[in-house]
Amino acid sequence: MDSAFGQLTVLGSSLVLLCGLTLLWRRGSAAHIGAFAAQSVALAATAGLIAVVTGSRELWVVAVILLGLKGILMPILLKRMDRRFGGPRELEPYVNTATSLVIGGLLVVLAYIVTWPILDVSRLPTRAGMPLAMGLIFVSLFVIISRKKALTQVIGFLALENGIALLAMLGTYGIPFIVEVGVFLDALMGFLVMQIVIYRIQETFESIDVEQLNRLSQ
Amino acid sequence: MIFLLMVAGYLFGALAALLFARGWVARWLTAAGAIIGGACAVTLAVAEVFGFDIGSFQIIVVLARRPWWLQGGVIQDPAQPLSAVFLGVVGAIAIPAALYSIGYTRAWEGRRSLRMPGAMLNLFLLSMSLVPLAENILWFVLFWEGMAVTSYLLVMTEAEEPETVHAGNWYLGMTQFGLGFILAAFFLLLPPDGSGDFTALAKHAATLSPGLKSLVFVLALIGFGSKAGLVPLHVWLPSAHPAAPSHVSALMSGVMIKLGVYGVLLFGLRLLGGGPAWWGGLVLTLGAVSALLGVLYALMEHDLKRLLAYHSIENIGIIFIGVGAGMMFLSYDLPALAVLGFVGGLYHTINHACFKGLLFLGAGSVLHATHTRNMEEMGGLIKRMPRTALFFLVGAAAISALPPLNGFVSEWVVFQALLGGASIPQREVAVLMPIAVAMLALASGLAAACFVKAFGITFLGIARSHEAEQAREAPVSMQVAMAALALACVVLGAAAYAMVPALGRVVAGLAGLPPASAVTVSWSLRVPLSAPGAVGQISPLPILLGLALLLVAIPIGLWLSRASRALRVSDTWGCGRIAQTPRMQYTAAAFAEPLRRIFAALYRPTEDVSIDFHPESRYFVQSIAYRAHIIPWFERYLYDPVIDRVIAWAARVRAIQSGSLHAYLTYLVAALVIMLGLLMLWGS
Amino acid sequence: MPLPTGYTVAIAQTALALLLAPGLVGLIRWLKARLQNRRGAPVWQPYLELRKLFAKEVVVSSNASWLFRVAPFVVFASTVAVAFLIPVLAVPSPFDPVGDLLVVVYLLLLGTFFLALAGLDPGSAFGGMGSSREMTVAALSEPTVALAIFALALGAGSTNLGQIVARTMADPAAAVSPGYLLAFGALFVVTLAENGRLPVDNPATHLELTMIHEAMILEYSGRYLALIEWAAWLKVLLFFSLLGNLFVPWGVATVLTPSALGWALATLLAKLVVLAVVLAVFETRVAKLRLFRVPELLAVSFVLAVLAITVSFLVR
Amino acid sequence: MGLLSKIFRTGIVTEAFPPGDPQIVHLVREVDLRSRRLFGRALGIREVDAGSCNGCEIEISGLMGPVYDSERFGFHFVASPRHADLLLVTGPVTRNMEVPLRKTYEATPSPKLVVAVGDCAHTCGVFKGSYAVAGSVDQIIPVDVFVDGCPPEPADILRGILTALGRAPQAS
Repeated sequence: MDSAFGQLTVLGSSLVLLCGLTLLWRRGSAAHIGAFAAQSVALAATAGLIAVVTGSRELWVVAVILLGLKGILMPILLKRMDRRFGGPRELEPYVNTATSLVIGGLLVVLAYIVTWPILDVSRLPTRAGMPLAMGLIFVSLFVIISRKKALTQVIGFLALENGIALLAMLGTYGIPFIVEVGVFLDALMGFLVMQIVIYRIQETFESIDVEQLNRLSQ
Repeated sequence: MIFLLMVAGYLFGALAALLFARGWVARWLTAAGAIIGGACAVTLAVAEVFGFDIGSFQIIVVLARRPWWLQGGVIQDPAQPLSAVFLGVVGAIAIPAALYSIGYTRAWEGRRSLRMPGAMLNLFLLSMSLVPLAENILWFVLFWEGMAVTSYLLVMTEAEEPETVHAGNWYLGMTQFGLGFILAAFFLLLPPDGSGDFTALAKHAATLSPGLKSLVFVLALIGFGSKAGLVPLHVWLPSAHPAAPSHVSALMSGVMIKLGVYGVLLFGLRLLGGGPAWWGGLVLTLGAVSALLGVLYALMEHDLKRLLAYHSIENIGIIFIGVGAGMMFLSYDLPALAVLGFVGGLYHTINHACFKGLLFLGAGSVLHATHTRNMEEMGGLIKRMPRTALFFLVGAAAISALPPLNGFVSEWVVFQALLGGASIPQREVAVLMPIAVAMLALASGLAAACFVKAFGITFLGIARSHEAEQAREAPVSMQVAMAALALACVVLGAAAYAMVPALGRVVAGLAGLPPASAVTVSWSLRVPLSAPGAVGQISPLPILLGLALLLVAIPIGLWLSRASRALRVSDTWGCGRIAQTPRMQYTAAAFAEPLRRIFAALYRPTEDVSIDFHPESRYFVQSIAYRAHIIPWFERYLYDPVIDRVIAWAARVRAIQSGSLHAYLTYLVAALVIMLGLLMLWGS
Repeated sequence: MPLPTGYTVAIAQTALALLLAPGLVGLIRWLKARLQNRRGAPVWQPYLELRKLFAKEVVVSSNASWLFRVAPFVVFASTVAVAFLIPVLAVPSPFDPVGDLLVVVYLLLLGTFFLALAGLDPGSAFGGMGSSREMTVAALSEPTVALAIFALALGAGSTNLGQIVARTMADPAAAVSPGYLLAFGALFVVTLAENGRLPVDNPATHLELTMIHEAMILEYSGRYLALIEWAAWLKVLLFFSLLGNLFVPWGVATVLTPSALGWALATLLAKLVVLAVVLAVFETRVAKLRLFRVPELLAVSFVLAVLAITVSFLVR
Repeated sequence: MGLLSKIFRTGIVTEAFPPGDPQIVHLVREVDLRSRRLFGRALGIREVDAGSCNGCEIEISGLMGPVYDSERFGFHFVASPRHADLLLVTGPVTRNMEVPLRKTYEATPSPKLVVAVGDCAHTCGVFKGSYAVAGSVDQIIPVDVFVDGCPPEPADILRGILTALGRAPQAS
């Protein structure tokens, strides 16, 4: 039972991570938003799975909130934002796609090296997914660093938040509900702030290429 | 007896070259000496490694009575099986290379004397044969330096070319740089009683602190790595190997750089007796990086011999991957896997000697026939030099690790060793293994691409120059030499079931590796793996026979069936254009273009297109010149700054060179006073 | 009735693979035609094409050498040799000790190597273009293949095909383990790249400048072309059998009884049909990538393989 | 998913082979039985534009589409004359295309068929007598079937190919 449960959580975590890696692969905003939505759904499913096995009611609520807020609502908001300001494609990123993907793979290996000491002490059946969650955090950070378009960076930020949530779920069988809600609100606030910032960037530079911000220093 | 005969053979060859200097007598006698020497070396090595009853008994008896001038623990009979392997490699390539030189040097008649090259060739072979036999620091360094000097003189054979002089300077510089590190490593190991005997050194090494041992190992790795051509110490290799005459290139690439591997094994296993895991990790990493960078730079090379030289870097990398993996397994106390890693490395050493020797000889034949090394001026040689082409094809398939040839089998053993990496208890170290697997796989895939280019552009298609059109098949002696090596590539692959256990015995006993052979034999090659009961198994001989059977059966089946037998010769299809010219073919540069773009971040290519328009209208182009250049990283970012610094410093030092005799005498006196002062300080 | 011996089964499965291969490609083509709202050629169309090509005359370029005429046989022989080695119907095959997964991969590379050389032989610009691209794609997919093999071998402790199949059969949970699924994904992408399928190469293209595989064989005709095409189709079938039998080994016969072999044949056909449908739907949905975007796709498969290994290390 | 549901909503659009005017297709000579049987269901077609106005090409490209779907007869267009069994030639043969057309014919392994499509291929059409035209297709290479029309309909071209193979449905 435990081993099958472990396998399934790893499977869920892998899916969540793969969606994160899709951000590095694809270029279009639509594909990024789709990947984020799929990632959130996979995350919600993983949360639901843990909820079923542990019987935690709080996690159920978290799963539902995740599905509703990040799986459905945020993608809609993002799409609207994309329609309003989106350029056609991701601008040529700082690191080209193939290299980005290889770096992404290496970041996952790094995550695995970093989390190994934790795995040694942990006895949870879900522990095997933790390096993947850590990997997602690294990959999301890399997305934020290496991509130029503000919208992609927002999605990277949201994916980072997903990674933290996944890590928390796998590591402790669910974060305290109140913290989770706080993080959600935080993310939502961040999202709204970013939206306003993007709007401002768009107003000022008529583009949402954040590289344009370099001009502020001149 | 045989040992003495080997030495005598080489010396005879050298003497013959000095005495006769030119004419067919000189060529034949020089080669005969080297062939006798090589044959003796192979006999010694085979008897030792395979433990042939009759032969080995005799040899040991004979060598037990050492000649008087060798007494005193200076040179040992090859009782060290590891030495025997390298001695055998030297001999095995010496024979075809010497045979080849008979035909190859005929073109020198009337232009160049054989005196220096012939004598140096034999002395080069002699010193290379003696390096693995040396059992004492003094003799080792002496032979090592003899090898370096003779090979330098051989590289400088065509010293009239400025390119050759440049290559020779680099080579000499890097060799002496490496020798410095080797000497430092030896002296740190020197026991207090000053005995330079290797056994004494090993005994003393056991008493050293781990930090000092590591220092010795790193120094030795730098020293021998520079000889082996490990990245980033490889810069001399791509220029020095092509500059030498082709049979010498074959020896340098096939044999000499392998002695760097011997040096690392000598230090890592025999003298220091294994060490912490990071030694192996360092060797593995350097090997993987060399393998990948070597092949990537080879892809961009259109000079046939330089391309082969870069492939030597790649293959040295593969050898070091095997050796590094073996050292890591040794430190984690996984002896069976360690044996596998070392065996893979040694097996690839032998195999690479065969196919790289073959390829350099093939490139030499092409050079002999077309007088150019530039692939863009070749093409269509398969029709004018069919036998050379066939032998080169065998070598190309072997180096591309295509089954059932030898290159595949040894890479397979290395792969199996790396797959065992999962049993390393420390996971963050174990991760190195899959990364090495990926790099090795990429390197071997790119090598296949590179040799499609090397063979395809050189031998296939239509001749791209007048010289290529007029090319003639190489002389018989050169063909026989290549045929022997091509046959060796096939046999070494098919005989894997005998080679691997024999090499397993060679490494047994070194640094506490298990004496029993861990590799079981049947007609197929079977190696134990990490998981209990699991084995990796392939049978190169049945693969070879099966492929041969299919290759015979399919045409016969086709002939017997109702399939049409009609065949008509027509023009190449070119969308109906009027005539085809050689310039319409794909070039070597074009072939490598996709990979150049994909790895643009590494190559930093600079392109330069200049278009010559018709004076009347820009719509008509008269000519387009396209120049692409890649920036060799290490030369630019590692060596150039250092060299610049040295030159600047030298310029400053020049100030003291006043030319005045008084000034020099003053320096002498000052130096003397300082030395005396130091001595007094030391004494108190 | 005496039971069939291992050797007869091995030879029979090779013959079966050779016979089924054109049908499989015909099925994929038919499915794709239907997905394009066309009626399409019947499933047995490739057999008719083979018959026609074998009956036709061969036209050889005057610039071509013996290599051009040997290459089709090498390509065909190496692919047939692979058919002997991989588990199509039954394990353990008596040829199992002859070659493992690495031998399979490198034997296929042997065919590619000779085909690429044959592309350069007639001195046509198209052939060189095809060779260059084919070798680029082949080289870049090598690391993924090696890592996927590594991931499979980690589970079984060996690269031998028989042991991999036996291990997955003994431990069915392994088949749904993320390591296996990710390795499957990686190998699927490699299957597309190695067989010249969309989005790497379009098997139905007519434009020389977009070709990879097709450009290399532009000079071939008659029986030589038939051998190359047949080998290419066989390669598709072999990759499908590997995907089907290594990752979902159920149905593969472990005893050589007629009923077990019959069941093995039925499951093999079912697996092939499922994979053909997946491939046809996938090829209908995607567009061909630009050549210089292909490395990105291969990088994706590489990352999948890296993840497969990472996960396998942990689950172990 | 949108794509797949559209595919299923549309369904097969290939039309039945329409009856047509037999006068448009002229059979020059009968194909021998063996080739006819051989090519009956597997035919590689190489299209050669020998100087046409591209009107015929537009119609030919209709053959590959879902409505006419020549693949259901086992025909497919190939990228090289080496793979071809039948040359589909259009246009009056211009001086510049004379040699390429001959070379294409030479490059095609026998047995092989030639179908000339369009009025221009038959009679040079409005380009007759132009200094740039070398002649009609049959003056350059042997032709098996002419398909008339300016341009002929895809169904007529299909009928021409089928006639060359001796597979044309008998017009009632």
